[in-house]
Amino acid sequence: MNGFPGFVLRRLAGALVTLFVLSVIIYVVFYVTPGNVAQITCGPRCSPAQVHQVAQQLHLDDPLYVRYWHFLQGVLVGQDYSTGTSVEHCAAPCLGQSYQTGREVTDIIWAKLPVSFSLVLGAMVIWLLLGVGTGVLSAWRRGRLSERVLTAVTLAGVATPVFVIGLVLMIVVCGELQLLPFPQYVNFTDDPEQWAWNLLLPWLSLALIEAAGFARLTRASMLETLAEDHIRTFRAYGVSERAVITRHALRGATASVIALNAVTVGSAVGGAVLTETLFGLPGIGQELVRAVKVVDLPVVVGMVLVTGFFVILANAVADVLYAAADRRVVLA
Amino acid sequence: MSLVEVTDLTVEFGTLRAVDGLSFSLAQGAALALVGESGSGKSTVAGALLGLHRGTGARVGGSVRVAGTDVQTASDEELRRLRGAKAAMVFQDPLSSLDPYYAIGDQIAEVYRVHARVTRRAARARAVDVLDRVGIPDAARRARSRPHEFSGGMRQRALLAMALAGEPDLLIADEPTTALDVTVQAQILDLVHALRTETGMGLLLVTHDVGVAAESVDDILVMRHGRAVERGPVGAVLAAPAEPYTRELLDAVPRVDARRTASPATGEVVLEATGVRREFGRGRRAFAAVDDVSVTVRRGETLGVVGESGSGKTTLGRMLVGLLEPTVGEIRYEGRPHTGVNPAVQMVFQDPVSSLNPRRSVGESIADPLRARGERDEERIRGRVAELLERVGLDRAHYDRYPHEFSGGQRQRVGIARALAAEPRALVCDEPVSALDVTTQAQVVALLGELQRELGLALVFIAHDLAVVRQVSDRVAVMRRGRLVEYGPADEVYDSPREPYTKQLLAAVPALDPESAARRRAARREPAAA
Amino acid sequence: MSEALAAVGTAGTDTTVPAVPGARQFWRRLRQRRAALVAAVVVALLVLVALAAPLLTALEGQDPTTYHPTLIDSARGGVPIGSFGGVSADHWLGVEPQTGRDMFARLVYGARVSLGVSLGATLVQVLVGVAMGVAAGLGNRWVDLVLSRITDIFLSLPLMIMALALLAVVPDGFPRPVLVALILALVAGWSTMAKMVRAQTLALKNLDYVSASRLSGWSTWRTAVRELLPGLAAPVITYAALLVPSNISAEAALSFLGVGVKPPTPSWGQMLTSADVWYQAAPQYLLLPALALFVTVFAMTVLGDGVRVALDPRAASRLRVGTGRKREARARTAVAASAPQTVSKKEEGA
Amino acid sequence: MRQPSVRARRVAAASVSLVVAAGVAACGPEDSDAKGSGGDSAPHKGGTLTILNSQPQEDFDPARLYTSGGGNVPSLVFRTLTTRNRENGEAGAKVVPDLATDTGRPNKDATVWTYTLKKGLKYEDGTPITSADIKYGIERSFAPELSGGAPYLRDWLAGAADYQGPYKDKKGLAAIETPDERTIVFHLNKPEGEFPYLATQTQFAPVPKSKDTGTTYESHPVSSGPYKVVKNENDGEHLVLERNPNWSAQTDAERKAYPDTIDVRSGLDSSVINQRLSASQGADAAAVTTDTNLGPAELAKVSGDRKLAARVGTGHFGYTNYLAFNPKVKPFDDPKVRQAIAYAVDRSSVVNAAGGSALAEPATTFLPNQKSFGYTPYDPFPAGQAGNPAKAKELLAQAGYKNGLTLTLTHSNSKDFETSPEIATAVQDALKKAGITVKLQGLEENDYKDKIHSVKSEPGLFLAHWGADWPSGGPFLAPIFDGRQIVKDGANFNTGLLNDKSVNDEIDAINKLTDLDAAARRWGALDKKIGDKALVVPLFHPVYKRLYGSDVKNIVISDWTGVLDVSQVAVK
Repeated sequence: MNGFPGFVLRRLAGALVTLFVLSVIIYVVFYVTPGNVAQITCGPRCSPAQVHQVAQQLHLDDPLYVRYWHFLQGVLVGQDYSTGTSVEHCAAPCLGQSYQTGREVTDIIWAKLPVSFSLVLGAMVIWLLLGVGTGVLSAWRRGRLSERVLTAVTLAGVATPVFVIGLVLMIVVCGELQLLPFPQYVNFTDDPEQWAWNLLLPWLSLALIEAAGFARLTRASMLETLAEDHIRTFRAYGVSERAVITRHALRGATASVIALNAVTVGSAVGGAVLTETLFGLPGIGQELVRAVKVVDLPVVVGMVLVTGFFVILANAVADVLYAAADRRVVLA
Repeated sequence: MSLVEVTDLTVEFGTLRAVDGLSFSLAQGAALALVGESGSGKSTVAGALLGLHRGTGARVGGSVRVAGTDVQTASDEELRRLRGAKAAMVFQDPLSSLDPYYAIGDQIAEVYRVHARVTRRAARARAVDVLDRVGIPDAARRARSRPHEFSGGMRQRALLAMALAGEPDLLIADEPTTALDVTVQAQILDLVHALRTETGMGLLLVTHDVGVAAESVDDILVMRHGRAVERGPVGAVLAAPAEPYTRELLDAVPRVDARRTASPATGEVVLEATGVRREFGRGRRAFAAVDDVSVTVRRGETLGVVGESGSGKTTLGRMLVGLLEPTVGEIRYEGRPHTGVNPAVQMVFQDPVSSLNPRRSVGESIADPLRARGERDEERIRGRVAELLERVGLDRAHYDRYPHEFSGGQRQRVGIARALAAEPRALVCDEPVSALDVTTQAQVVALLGELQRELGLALVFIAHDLAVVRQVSDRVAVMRRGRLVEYGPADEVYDSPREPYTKQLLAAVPALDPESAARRRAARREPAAA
Repeated sequence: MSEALAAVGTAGTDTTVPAVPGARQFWRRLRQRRAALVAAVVVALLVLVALAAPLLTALEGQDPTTYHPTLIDSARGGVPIGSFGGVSADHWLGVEPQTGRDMFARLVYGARVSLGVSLGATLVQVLVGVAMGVAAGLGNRWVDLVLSRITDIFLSLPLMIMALALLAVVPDGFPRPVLVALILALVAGWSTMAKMVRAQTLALKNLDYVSASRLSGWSTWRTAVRELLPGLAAPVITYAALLVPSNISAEAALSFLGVGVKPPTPSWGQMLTSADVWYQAAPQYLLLPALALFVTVFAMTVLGDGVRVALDPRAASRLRVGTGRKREARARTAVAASAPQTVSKKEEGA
Repeated sequence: MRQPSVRARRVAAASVSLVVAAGVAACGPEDSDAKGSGGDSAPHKGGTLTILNSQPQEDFDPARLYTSGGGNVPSLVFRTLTTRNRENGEAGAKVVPDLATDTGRPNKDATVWTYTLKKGLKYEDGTPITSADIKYGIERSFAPELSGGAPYLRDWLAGAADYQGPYKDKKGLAAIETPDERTIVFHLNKPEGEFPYLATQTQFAPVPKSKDTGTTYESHPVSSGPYKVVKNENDGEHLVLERNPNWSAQTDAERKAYPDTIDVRSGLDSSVINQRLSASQGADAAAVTTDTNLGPAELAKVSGDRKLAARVGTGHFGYTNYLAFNPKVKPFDDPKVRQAIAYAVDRSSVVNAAGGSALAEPATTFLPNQKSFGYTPYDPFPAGQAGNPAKAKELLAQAGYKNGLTLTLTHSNSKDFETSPEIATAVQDALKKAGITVKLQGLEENDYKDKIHSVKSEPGLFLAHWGADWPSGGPFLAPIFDGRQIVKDGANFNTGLLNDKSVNDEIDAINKLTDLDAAARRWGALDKKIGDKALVVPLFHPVYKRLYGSDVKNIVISDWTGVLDVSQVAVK
């Protein structure tokens, strides 16, 4: 297989293998993790008999491989489950039901994804503006005071954990200055304006962490580009310094910035745990931490598969974009 | 008033004086070549004409006037008006001299709009126009291509188009053909010549290749260590050099018509390739870099392999030493099929920079084959390495030096010493001198010849330079697109080539004599027209 | 997986040109960069502080675990009594709210954990990443495929989640800082390093001097160690300098999730975690560890940059973004005045 | 045991228990402000009350909820046979009728309890509430699909031990009779004088069988209370409750239901909740929280601001944090060692670690310091405020540890402050003075729970805590000290493994009493008697301080839940 379709197919096959192994790893790890799932689900004061009933109900007594087989079956052909009063069908790809709430994992994922996306995509705009802007400025103004200040600011972003930045931002901006309401997730479809206002601080906090990476990358690639021969060509033809920087040097940095961006977005969809927790955004990351703590295995597996999927997708997208942006690269 | 007036130009980088009191002038429409080896400061002069040293920390003294602009005192704005509009520059490496991310037409349009207040659309039309003039077929469509979609020659044409766009009075060409194949080089030189006659612009050609200068200019200025050594009409200087350095330079240039003193090519066959084919890539993207090639090398004999880029000569060389396995066919060493590397078959690489590990002393690099063979006695190793260093013309005491402390020629000698350490019976030299200055080239070639005679080595000499190959080879294999085009005794191939491709190659080699150069240019034009 | 990612990892370093001219040059170049030198001194000081923590606290006469209930106002949530968080001759940087433990002692002991964990994790990431990357780069198609797939899987594992799960699995007796470092290192970080190293290896293994080593008769393994590893130093060090701060942050994040190093062992991340709510009532409690963290990350980054530049001789010329760069650089190195005329290498086939 | 979420420090996600902190509340008798701010004028009806919580109302099925007194938010939707008295302080610890006309009519030995429903009770859809619905609601709670509630129904109802709920067992529970639509009779397997307390739990809320949808019922449970669920997003992360038109104040003396709408937002970080309440900006002015306390840092800030301090409600919920021993593990088999540790403990350090004197009160009794529990002050091993290391050393020497000893203290790594590392380090620091070297064994929350609640793996010394299911000594002492409640193959809470006949007999005797005041006094006496055995070292009782928005009026904080009662508040 060659060319773009071949590339997509190879990536897809690779992704499936990766996701499969990922689900096995999660099953095994959480199998050996302490925590009596049935007891946790049943409640702390449940009697052994009751715990046993719950374990049966959730198939927790089956051997690991049987449980995993059920999971696979659900993914491939779907499965039926009982709500007590009726039997429901969970269509393939069915990731099972939460031990805790009985909700279908796919439903939970669909509910959480928009939140995580809202957070990450908005933050992306800010980190790109901030990071690339800083990078351009610091490549341009190398060694000057403005560059050092900017670099220090972005580094402070890396150095300070998000929960500190976020909380201090909230205390100052929402509490003391009362410039913004305390963030509270609003669906984009309900009220786009409120959606944006409420997410502004989470966006900023998340973006501040990532911006420094983009600043560094932009600066490094721009300096690399500026040292290249074609820059000399344009200077030798009287093209102004501004045009050289913005048109040529920055263009040289775009491929790697786009690639880093795709990868960052991919990992942040499920990885912005702390930001989601701090700001109370009901996204994938927050749900994952909750599920891990109560050993809600179906939810954990489902969420990890989703986040893993996005990481893999992001890497593939990064490659495609990188190749598209830098036509010299051939997809392999 | 002359187009260029350089008086007492000095350029210093830190403590290094790259250009030292150089003066010259160039009349409207005239052509001057700055010729010199690396480090002679010739490119620095070219840059100084456009004020490119401004803001780089280099100290520039003397005065430079180009097309009425005093480059030294001009404001940034005035300098920008000079660049591209009155004097345009063409650089050595056409690939890296163009922005890989933009279409070629757009890049030309961009620089055109710096000087001409025209609309974007008009600038694009202009770009297509000049691309067409430099001979890019289907210019309107190709203007939308990016540099990597162009071949090397087309890129250099595009750079020339960029220079033409602003209708400059002066074209500064800095090694414009160095990175190109010989046939392409001829085409570009022809194009420059044609454009000059057409537009009447002046030309300042910077080159290390006397042959290129001979083809292109009226006057020549030979530079060394930042100073002018000799200057005058190109015919006169080349025919009767006044200065010893000029003479030395000219003598070192290999001539394609010089016969080689016969060598006793009678030994047994050391290395043999039979019907080898090597593919790269898989599936539909697979292509054969070398296809059905059979060659033999005998003891004490030199096989020259010539070809342009992409001809498969390096792949063939790597198969011969066992760094690559043939897909089809086999490599025989002393009659027996052999796979994998073999200390008895060594290689000398093209790039003296990348062929030595910069982090290891040269002595250690040379000692590698000894140690790999199991030698443990440090004293014996040092002794043998010292001997080898001496043998290749270096100092015994250089054992502990690092590669960067050596010049290119010296590094190539180290590479040869390392190959010799393995006590090889065959030596494959892949473009061993193409990265070297001509004078150095001659020395390395001489060393190889000496070693061959002394040790009875079977040599494979791979190069793109037909003249060098002729100088060293007993037999010659001409390759093109992976296949053997012509294969036979050197004199036969060079003096009475059978294949049209060989003829074409030979016709493209620049001649040192301007008159014969003009003749050959005319000859080249005929088949092109036909 | 992502070649682009690998490219990102190497941005700012050089992919193919081997350029390190030996240790002496390296140190000379590093010394020329004042900022890097200052950063190196700062990092050295931090490491020294961490190593000498018991001495420093003995000098102050405090230790990081003793409670001082009398120095805090119990009725007001345990806010330190006195100005600047209870700064006094006995407590140089004041005391911690709620417990009255000595801030200076906790800060210097915290340096041990934070630096130890981040440097240790970085070390493991480098070792594993380089081993995997080199093996994938040098191995045949199948080795490459399998190793790359493994790398992908680890790249997709969510760090926080695996940390939460794994920290619960491992027996309590295992030294916690070591465990945290290992989890940081093994779950995350190394995979990107491996990708980058693989890309570098693929580029380096076709270099002539690597071929020459093979022609000398050395085995692939020996060639890898002698010829490849030194060439990987520059990009690896550069990337490692980026990993250190991210490991420090990750340690802090684990503390936030309640699975970092265990009390009473102090770490900066843990201090920050408990301090953020005190931002209004006892600001110095938050500011001190935040400052320590910032200084560390800043110094590490500047040092990393300096090392990268010092390792890359071309970078010296990059300092000035002008034309004539090549000539200038060439002029500097062309001591013997016979530097090569660079002819672009005519690549054939491969 | 209820696990109220007394979260001073934030915990990243759900604090592991299933139990949602819906109904933690107890009173603020010494906080006169609490009542004062309630208002001089009549409370305003209407408006929207916002509830900012950290724990989502994941379980909203009355069968699955584990509440004390019916919970806070659930109590707005579910009415139960009895309920807690919605009054400030001590009075709030009493049981009062809700759906029923009285708190229950026992037979002579308190093994049969009969209730009669009020007239005119309706669901949100207007259909009448019948006694069969209450029976069905209780039966549902036995289904393994809907597990999660308190254990008492299974333990107390005759023949209920193996019942698996109405989905598997269509015959139903014979122990509950519904002779007519308004009468319901419970048959217990032993005397239980505190049955009226149990009848406050949400399992006693009616569930119409025709509307039961099993595990999905919780997304829209049918309301019998003043509000109905109109929105339930993300498993209770965002709930909107609106007035239930079919609820009548005439049949409900307890719930005031002033606001028209209740908007519950959860999944919030606890420090953010407190920041929002203190800023009290926009809709947050009419906001309260039902699960987030002020932490020490916030308290430090609030105490410096009189305006803010006036918006703090203080309450006490029956709760004790203690050091627990496993006397089967050496050296804790020696009472002298246990006593030495009790003497060595520095309660002021522990209190500081728990947030300072405003957020924790030093405890020497196992029972909470409230009258309804029968609180009887005692201190068998007086350690004073800062501990008595000298006495401890003396006891250790008697026990044969002249040169001190080394112990391991097991605790949870969860940052919930009750069992947190901070408390453990405070204990560690205090015992050091008595020559005891304490090694800390911090476990992940699940691991910690598995270990301390398993007879097989129970550590020798660990941090533990216990909260009241209702404000009485019964559910506080029996699970911990009743020898017949030792569970060998499951979750065991009698961590001292005490099986003392005299204690068991006294528990049985008190359970027979239907005079709850008399029972309380005897619980107090029993607590003192057990306290002498030094099986636990009580450390502190937490104090709940919670901010509420500036527009929130009519603050009622009972001793039952310790937090302000959302059914009572009005918003301006």
